[in-house]
Amino acid sequence: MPAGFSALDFYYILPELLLTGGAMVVLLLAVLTPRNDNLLLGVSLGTLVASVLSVSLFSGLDVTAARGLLAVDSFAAFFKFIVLLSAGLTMLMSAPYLRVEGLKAGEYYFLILCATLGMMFMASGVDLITLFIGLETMAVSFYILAGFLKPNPRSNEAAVKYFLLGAFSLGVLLYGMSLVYGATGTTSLQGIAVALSGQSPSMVIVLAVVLIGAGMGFKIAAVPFHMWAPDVYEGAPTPVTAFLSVGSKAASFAMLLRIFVEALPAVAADWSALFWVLAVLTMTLGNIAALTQSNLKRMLAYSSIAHAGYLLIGVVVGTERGVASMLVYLGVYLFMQLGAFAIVVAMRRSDVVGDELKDLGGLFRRSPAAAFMMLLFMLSLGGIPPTAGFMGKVWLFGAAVDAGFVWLAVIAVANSAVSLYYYLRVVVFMWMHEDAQPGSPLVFGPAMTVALGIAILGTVVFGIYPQLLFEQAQAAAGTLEGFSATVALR
Amino acid sequence: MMEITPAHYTILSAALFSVGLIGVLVRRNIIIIFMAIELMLNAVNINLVAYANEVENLVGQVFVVFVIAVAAAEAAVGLGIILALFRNKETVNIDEMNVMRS
Amino acid sequence: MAEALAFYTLSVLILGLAVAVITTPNTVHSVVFLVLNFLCVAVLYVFLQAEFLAVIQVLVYAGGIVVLYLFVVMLVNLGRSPEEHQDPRRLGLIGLGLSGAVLLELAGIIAYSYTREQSPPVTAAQASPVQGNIEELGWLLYTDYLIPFEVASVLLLVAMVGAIVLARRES
Amino acid sequence: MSNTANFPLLSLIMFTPLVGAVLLLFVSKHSEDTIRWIANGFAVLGFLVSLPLWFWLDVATTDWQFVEKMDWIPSIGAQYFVGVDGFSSLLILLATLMGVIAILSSWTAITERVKEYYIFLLVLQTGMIGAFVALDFLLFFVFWEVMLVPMYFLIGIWGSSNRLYSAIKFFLFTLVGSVVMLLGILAVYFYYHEVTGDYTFDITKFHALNMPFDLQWWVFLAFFLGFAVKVPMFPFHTWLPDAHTDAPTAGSVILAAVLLKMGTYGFIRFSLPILPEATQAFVPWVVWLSIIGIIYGALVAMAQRDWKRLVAYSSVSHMGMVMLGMFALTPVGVTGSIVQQINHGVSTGALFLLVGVVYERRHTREISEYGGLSKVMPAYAAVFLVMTMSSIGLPTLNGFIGEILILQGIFVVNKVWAAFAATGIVLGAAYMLWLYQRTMFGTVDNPKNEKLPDLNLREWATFTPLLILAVWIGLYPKPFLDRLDTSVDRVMARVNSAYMPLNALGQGAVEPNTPPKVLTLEVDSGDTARTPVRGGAR
Amino acid sequence: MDFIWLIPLLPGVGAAINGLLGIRYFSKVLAARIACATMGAALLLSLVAFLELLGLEHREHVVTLAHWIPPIPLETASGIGAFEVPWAFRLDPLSGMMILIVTGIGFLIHLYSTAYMDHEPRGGYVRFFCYLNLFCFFMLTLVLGSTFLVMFVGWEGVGLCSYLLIGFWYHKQSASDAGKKAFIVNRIGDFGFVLGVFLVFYTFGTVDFREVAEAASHMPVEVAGFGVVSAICLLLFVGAVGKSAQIPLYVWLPDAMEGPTPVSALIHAATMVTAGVYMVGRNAVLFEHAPMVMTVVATVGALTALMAATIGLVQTDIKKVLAYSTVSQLGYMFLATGVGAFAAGAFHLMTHAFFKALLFLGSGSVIHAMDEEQDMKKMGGLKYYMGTTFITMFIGAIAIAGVPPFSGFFSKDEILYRTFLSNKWLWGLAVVTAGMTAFYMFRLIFMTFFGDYRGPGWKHEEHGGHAEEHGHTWHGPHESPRLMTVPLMVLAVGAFAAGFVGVPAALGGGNAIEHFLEPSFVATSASHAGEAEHAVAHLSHGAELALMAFSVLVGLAGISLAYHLYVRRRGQADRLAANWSVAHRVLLNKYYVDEAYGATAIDGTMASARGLWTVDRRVVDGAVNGAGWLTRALSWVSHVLDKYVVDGLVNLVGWICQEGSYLFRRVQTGLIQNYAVATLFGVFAFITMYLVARYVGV
Repeated sequence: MPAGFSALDFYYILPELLLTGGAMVVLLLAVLTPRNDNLLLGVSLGTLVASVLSVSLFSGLDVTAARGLLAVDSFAAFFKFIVLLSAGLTMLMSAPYLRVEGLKAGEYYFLILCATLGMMFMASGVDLITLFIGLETMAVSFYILAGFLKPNPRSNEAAVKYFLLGAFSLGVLLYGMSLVYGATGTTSLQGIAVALSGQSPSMVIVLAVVLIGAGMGFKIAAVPFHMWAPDVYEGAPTPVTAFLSVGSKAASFAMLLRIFVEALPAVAADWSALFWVLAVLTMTLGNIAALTQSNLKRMLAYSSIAHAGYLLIGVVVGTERGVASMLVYLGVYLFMQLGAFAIVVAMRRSDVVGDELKDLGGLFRRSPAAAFMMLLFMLSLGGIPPTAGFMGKVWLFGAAVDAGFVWLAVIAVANSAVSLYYYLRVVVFMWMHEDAQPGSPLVFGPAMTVALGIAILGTVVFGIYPQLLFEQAQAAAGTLEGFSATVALR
Repeated sequence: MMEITPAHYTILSAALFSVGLIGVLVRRNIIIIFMAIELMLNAVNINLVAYANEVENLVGQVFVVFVIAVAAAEAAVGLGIILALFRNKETVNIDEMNVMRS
Repeated sequence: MAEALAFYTLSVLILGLAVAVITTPNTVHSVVFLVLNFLCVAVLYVFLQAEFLAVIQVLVYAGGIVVLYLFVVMLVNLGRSPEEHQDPRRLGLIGLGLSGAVLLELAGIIAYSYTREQSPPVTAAQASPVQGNIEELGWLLYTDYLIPFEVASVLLLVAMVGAIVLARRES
Repeated sequence: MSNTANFPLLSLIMFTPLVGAVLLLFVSKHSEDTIRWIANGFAVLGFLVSLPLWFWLDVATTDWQFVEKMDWIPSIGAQYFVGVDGFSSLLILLATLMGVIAILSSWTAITERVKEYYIFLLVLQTGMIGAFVALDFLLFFVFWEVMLVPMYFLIGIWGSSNRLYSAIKFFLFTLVGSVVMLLGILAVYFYYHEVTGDYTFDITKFHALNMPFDLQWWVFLAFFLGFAVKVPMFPFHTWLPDAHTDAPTAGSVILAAVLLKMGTYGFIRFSLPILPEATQAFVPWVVWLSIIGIIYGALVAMAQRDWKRLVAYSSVSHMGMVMLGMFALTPVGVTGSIVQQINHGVSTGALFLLVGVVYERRHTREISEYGGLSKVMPAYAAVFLVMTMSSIGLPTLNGFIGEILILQGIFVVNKVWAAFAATGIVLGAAYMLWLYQRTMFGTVDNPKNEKLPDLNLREWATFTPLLILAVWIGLYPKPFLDRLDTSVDRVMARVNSAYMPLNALGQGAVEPNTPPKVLTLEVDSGDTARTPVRGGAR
Repeated sequence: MDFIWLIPLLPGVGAAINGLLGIRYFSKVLAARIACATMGAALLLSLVAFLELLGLEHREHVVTLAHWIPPIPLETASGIGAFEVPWAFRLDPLSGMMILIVTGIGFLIHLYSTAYMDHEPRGGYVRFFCYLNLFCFFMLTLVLGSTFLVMFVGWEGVGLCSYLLIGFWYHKQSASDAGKKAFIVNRIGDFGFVLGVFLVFYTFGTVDFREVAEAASHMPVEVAGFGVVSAICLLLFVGAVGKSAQIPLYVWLPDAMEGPTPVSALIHAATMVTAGVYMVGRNAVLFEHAPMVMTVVATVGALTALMAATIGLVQTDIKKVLAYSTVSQLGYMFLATGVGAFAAGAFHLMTHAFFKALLFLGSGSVIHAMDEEQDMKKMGGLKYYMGTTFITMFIGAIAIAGVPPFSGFFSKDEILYRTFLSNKWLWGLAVVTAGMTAFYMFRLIFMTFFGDYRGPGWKHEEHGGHAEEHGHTWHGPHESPRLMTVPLMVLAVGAFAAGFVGVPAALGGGNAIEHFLEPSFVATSASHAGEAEHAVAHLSHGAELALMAFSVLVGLAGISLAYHLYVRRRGQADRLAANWSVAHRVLLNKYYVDEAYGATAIDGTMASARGLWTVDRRVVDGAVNGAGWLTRALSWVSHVLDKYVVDGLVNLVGWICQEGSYLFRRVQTGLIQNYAVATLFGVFAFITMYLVARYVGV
């Protein structure tokens, strides 16, 4: 162990270590017992659970570890919960999918765990290098996962698109980071904030803001950096799409918040304006483009773009309330989006792809439970009470109103109305159309049942009693703000 | 003009970055596009190294190490993807990859 | 003066080779130009007192990555040129124009910043227990940046697994 | 607060239908009659448990009654806070009654997907009641939006030809309005926090809040959009004819009788008392929109060939009248407005039921398809006549009381407005009588109409309560008017101090500069005894 | 006397019983009995009440049952008052007289109807009685109501019943059209009425007649200007115009003859249409304070009287003649009230109720006898077949023609006298009208009962053929059954004798009715209004008698002219109209004073009458229909507006969204490099945005 490093540093990264270890075990098991899917799933889930438990060990803590490269605070914990939960749900819904598609579970779960690992570093990193390496770990995993259906040209294409554009945007992001480093001489977020405080921001920093914004905008699929998203979402294996749209997005938002709120408060006015435009463009284009989609995954892709737009409101606002409401929204988004994708996964059977809107036709007759759950997810995505999506929207828009971004709130509100049009189209297909195929009713395996159960539980419970989520989000946002506040004091 | 400042390196880097950009945007061979992306990453590296030199700490260089590592990882994965794609479509022309659109 | 001369020579080489990379119709030529480009960059690193980087630039890039490229180029060698088919909707020219515009903006802002604005604050070099670039870098990597370093190793593992998964021919 | 009695009456009323809905989930969808019996049973039960609202309501007190209050989302200050006054108790009773009627009227009309149908109706019922009892703004909004979904399904699944379009139109229109309203709610919420340091959605506290005019102005606009779409006021009404026309009978009945009242309820409960100055400033605008609505709705109704659409447009006209009375900002006008809300529920609800009766028999709503029904369905014609007369405000029937109060209330404010509005009396008679003539009078030209059976016992059961109500309110509205006394006072105290001296209700107004501590004490002092305001007056 | 609320309620109960149970279950006889019994009871109660009223010193009794609308605070002209409406009924001389008329004539007509409507199937029969009872309920509420709004209950209610009864034979398009027209035109009047009521409340803070009168009596008479009282009166008068079929809202009444004849007699002659007159009389104090409106009332009355009379001259439908006659007579009543002779108006109201009900019932008897034939051209000589009907109708005609000592003479003469005192021009119009009235009434009598039988079918049948033109066998004109003739006889007695309650002083009478009614027309506490009435100038008895004689002469002239044209020289009128015979033109010229029209006067009158009839049909009615058409057109325009503009805007937004969606889909080309270009464009745009913001300074 090198000097200056203590065991404590490794203690603080216990969740990550557990995750890494678990991933290695999964990889080994994949070689040793390649066809034992259930075991692999069990080990992977166990890893996640262990990780979750170890994350909760540090609840309430607000320290930096690993020589100031990682923060162990409520903000990180919140995002770690989110990404771990989304990874878990993704795995649960993957189990039947992998069977239908005949995919190798070992590598798949390994990659998911590694992606999760990357996300966790994105959530807790407080240094550009940590954040960057976490981002890449996640991204590379996803490049592979997107192309996991090798015989499927769509999956290939999705992988190519995601990969090329991801690499391209990585270049842009890194260029921005290099400019920041050049201007401040450090990669530590705290250091950057200190270096920038008390001077008028130079144009180089603004340039860096734009470039980093573009790079992060790519990851969260903000318009106009979103164009990969629909194609990739459509082509990638459905559970991967789900994970991409939730886990990757959440982690990217964590990183985005870390960079902009913690490192660049000096140019807050500039990036706030940038994200204002991005938010408006993203939600509007996302929603409008979703209106006429006939492919369910593609529609959900646009919907997820639109949701990124809503989430950006929290960034624009930039206040503690804004961040908190954004976290709340991410929390509920996790359940509803994954739930919706879980239904799409469940539609996939050996003979049916099930991701076209018309495949949902008459779903109500085939499987009332699935139709009902999908209804709840759609309503939640549209922000109709008593689902969690409503509570999320209320707080997000409320934060905007509170901070005086009334027009942003109005645009968001109008957008959420537009969005209901296509969410309701899904409902129309399920409930008011005739059977697409008079197939047998949908069968949920145990894993899928658990996944859907968790998703629906989250969607409904947080819709009716969101107190828990609110508390956690507020605490998390508090630590993020507190960090930058201490910077300001120094 | 004769004194080489970090600005010179930065502008070189910007130019290299732009060449990379152009390569990404205009070529149709995926492999070449990928190489153009490597050029962009190199531009970043030049930047980082130049700044590290200027601010007299090595963080920039550490950063470059990671960038190179990432570039290597991406190259491996990217080329794997290209191979998988090629098996299916018998092409590396990027314009033929638009099964999914609108 | 010599520094300037070397810089400009290298710059011309780097940019020229880069342009060659993206303009050569032949993929193999392109790869060769890329290697040369990387080598020139490595030389530039030496000028910037980053000897370790220069070394890994040669080892990793020129030695590793580019060889990988060559393999792939060989593997996917096709009968027909990859550039044969062109989609009419592609926005190549606009991309060219935008790249140029962005370059102008980048260069303009940087030049302007360095001439008009104060130079960025220079943080004092961290007191480091070792001397020499390579040692110092090694020290940093294995102390302060140990965790990212470990993560990078995971990343490389992921890439390895991924490459195998993707490139493996299904039986 | 009186009438608490440690018994969660309001929750019981609210959740009884929901319990029914949940119960229905576990009934096999093939045993349709069981489903019908359960649904009807729970609807009746829901009505019965709401009856204490009529008998136990203390008409003299200005306090909120049957209050239940507990924390819901403490971190944002939202509470489960419900309670009623005379106004909302009447609307709840209307909702529970119309629920019974709507569910009963569907017995034979709905033969497909029976189970879901009743589940949606019952959920809708809960949503409506919840919105009427909520005294927490967020809670209100939740229920307000919850209503959309079942209604959407009712129209979209069991509706007629153009149902999908109508359903989505209904949904989106209402939604757009309500989300903008949500922004207004949030603005009030944050302003309250700014002034007092407390986060709360407590309406009773908002009722004592004095906001600066500029903010009020904007918030009013936001509320207005939300409520006006629901009312619906011209020019936000276009969803209504479509929704009504394509909805199944029970849906139309509920929509007309209760759902539209949400908008007017919102105005009286929220816009007027929370935003008094803005309300006053907007009076001319709203009044003119209402007048346009009255005349325009009537004129468009006249041009309709579709029976249901005609009734739907008549709703636009009538609700214009309701809005007009409200924005007279006089006790008589507001009272009239509330009475007219109930009247509209009774008479238009009945008219939709009536259309449903023949639609079920003939499956067409084209007026030209009918004619001479008096001959074949005399009882039907008689009921239709009474409801037509109720709708056009014939004295001794309910519509008259509302109209006369509204017009008198607005007359003392502005004679020109009253004169314009009163033209609605003439136009209303014109289109309703013409409809009556075209459908009921003349010879039975259409052979399909010759054998139509007259009202059966079940249909009588749906109409009887409405007929009784129509006559009761027409002849002896005093019990209803008495209940509205304090509710109207509460509004008047805020918007029109000419009638109620400020703070007559004992509510300390929140001044922007008052220190938070003192203020919260004062605002919270809801339990202190308050003197009845115009004790001697009635 | 606290039972007076029972008077309206009894027929109401009858209607409720028949309506709820009768239509389905009762036999004809039972239903008729219930209806007649309730009406009879109401009549008895009315008589009792009336007698008790005579014994009261103040001649007034108010019964308040309950609060209808409890007090609610509302701003008035004098501060915040309380809007409050009790269910209150008031018996005073005017309403006392009215309830007697309504219950009395109503009862007779009930009786009459039991026979007249016998052809109806059971359901319709019971329904008819239900409506009739309901009408009486509302009419009695109208007259007994102690506040404007209770009166309005009756006011609208009778409109409803009128609607239902006109459209009783709803399968006839014309009948249902007429019913609808009646209701809607009435509603136009009501529009004015309610606004008037609102203004009353705003001005006086109450809607109670007595309190309003009290308050009004303290206000100055608006001689010079058009003040608030004038506005109230004008608005109320609009209501009266609608209800009592005056210019320009009279158009519904002739059409209303589509209803069964007893209905015409009861509603459209004796009771409902007089509600306007009653209402103006009820608010005498108010109107007296608005002299300008009084002038308007008188003028409208006189013009209506004249115009309707001229139209009546040429009608051949027996009921239409009577209808125009009713309009004309109502004009008379308004003329009376307009010149301040409220008592005279009420007096005429009463006598008119008798003779017009008589005439209508008689015509009903005739129609009944002629098997639903209403065209007088197809009648004639009926006096040989139906003596009772003939005699009673003849009495009615004499009464309306103003021949002493029949009732019409006294009431009409009182009006003429008071008009003469007030306005000579109006008097002139009134006299002309009186002459015409006599003419057309006797034209009716002569055409119907005198001369040869001109009817169809039956003669043919008598000669052996057995025509089955109608559903049932018709055995030729015949006297109606006893149940119909008895009411005729009773009414004939009334038509003869009713005038004796108002014998003027000039003829040695005491004008009892005027003194009896007077308390109703003054405010109790303030006598100066009453004084104003007393201050009306008087003519000497001699002059009064001369006027009387003149009007009688005019009436007789009319009768003789009719006799001349329709009996002595039968067919002359037709030939006149056809050939424009010079001789008769000269003869007839004497009737009219206008020398300028010379030889063509009667023809001109005829022509103008016909023209007016045309005008009435085409223009006035046309205007009404035109207004209807305009409304429809407007409604269609609104409909189109709603569909394409208001809704169109909404759909436009949807369309834009959708097109936008397609546009974005087109951008989504699937080409990776285009996506990269978009990204780059984003970067470029943002950098440019900041550059512009920073260095250009936006």
